[in-house]
Amino acid sequence: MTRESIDPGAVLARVGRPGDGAVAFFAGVVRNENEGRAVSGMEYEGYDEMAREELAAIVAEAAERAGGGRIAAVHRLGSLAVGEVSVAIAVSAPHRAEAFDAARYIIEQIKKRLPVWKREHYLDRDAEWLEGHLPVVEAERG
Amino acid sequence: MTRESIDPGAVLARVGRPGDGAVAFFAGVVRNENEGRAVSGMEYEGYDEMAREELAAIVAEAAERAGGGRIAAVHRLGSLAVGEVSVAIAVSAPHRAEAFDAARYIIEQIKKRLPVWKREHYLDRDAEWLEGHLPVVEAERG
Amino acid sequence: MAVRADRDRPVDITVLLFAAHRELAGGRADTVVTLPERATVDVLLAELRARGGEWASLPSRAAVAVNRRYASGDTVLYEGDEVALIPPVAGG
Amino acid sequence: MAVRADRDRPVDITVLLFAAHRELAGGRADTVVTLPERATVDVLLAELRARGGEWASLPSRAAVAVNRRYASGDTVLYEGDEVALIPPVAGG
Repeated sequence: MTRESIDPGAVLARVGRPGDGAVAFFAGVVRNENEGRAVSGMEYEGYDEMAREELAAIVAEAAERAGGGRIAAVHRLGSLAVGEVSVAIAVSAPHRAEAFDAARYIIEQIKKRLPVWKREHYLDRDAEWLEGHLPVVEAERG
Repeated sequence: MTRESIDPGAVLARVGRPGDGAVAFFAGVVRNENEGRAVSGMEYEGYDEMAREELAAIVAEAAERAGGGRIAAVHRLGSLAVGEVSVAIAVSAPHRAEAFDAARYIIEQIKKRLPVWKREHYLDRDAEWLEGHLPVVEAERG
Repeated sequence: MAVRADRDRPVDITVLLFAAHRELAGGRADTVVTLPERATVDVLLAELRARGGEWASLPSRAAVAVNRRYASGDTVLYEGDEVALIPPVAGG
Repeated sequence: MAVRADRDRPVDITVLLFAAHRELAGGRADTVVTLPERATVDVLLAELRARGGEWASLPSRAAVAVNRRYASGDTVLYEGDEVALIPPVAGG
């Protein structure tokens, strides 16, 4: 979790080992429109301490899926302009299926579980909290 | 198709539009081992002119799948050391499913169709052409 | 018997609020709820809902984290627990 | 009739060879095959296979590109076509 601008190249550079033949990467970027409305920016609010722990848990789960691959995942908080990176995930693994699968797993879990909320700001000066996902509480975690 | 070293950050920087909320990226990297043998490097040979055309065709097919996303794809030829990038693919698209799907499509099609061959060099000084995929000739392309 | 006396004491639970929930509370990032000893997350949610107005809509749209982990409704709350209402999340 | 005479002429097809196939040909990147007019890709492959030795194993493991596009066995070859044997590919 960071309030600094995310550099995708730097996130990519954090993965890769001599035995890894594949690197998969995903970045989320603030779009200039959503459902037909012109967007001027996005404000990310997070429950920082919990988000940090939850992101670490998601990464650990993904590492298991990636056969011990190396993983870097960063999520931005604060006010972002259109085109800025909100989340960046890099995974290196021996083979491509594992790398893609782990990167995809992390972004899907982030969207399901990470305690982060976003308020979209529109060019007409209106703003709205975006509809999100209600986290599912698993029995063994309660 | 290039004989120069591939910089993943530069490939990433070639995609992204104001309406794209997702960037997916894949890189293939020369591993230090394969099926238990210590690898010293990989030699990529290509049918340059055809590979260039075939890669452009694959990218065009992927662009259709990505809903008009922006795509960059580069494949290396020549002698690569362990850790060097052999292929890099970046896709930006409005949403993540399209971006992941297009990136995955490109690498799978590259492995099926791109007229490129690789000869693995081993630490014991032996070398071998790697087993590949026989391209399937579709009726309408014959 | 000091132990028995402690067990009957109500506990003050500070609830962290985020995003739309924070705005429900007039922009405040936390609110204190006094609960009976050994009250559960469900009891806490009922207390908040009992405040009426916009609060009434809370429980059906909120998950809860206790000490930074998602917790089910029957989780018992103790003095000092960090309880957070988690509105539907929208990261990424 | 000049046209009829041309139609009976054999064509020389230059075949590009890559990777393991190139090594079959002693490291040469191409080989010339003389074919009857309107011969197909399958006829070309049969001609190569008829060279014997390692060449005999070629057709079962090679795709063919004509003018830089994958082509089926019944594609007719013309003078000036760029024909390439494509061993199983291994890019990426």
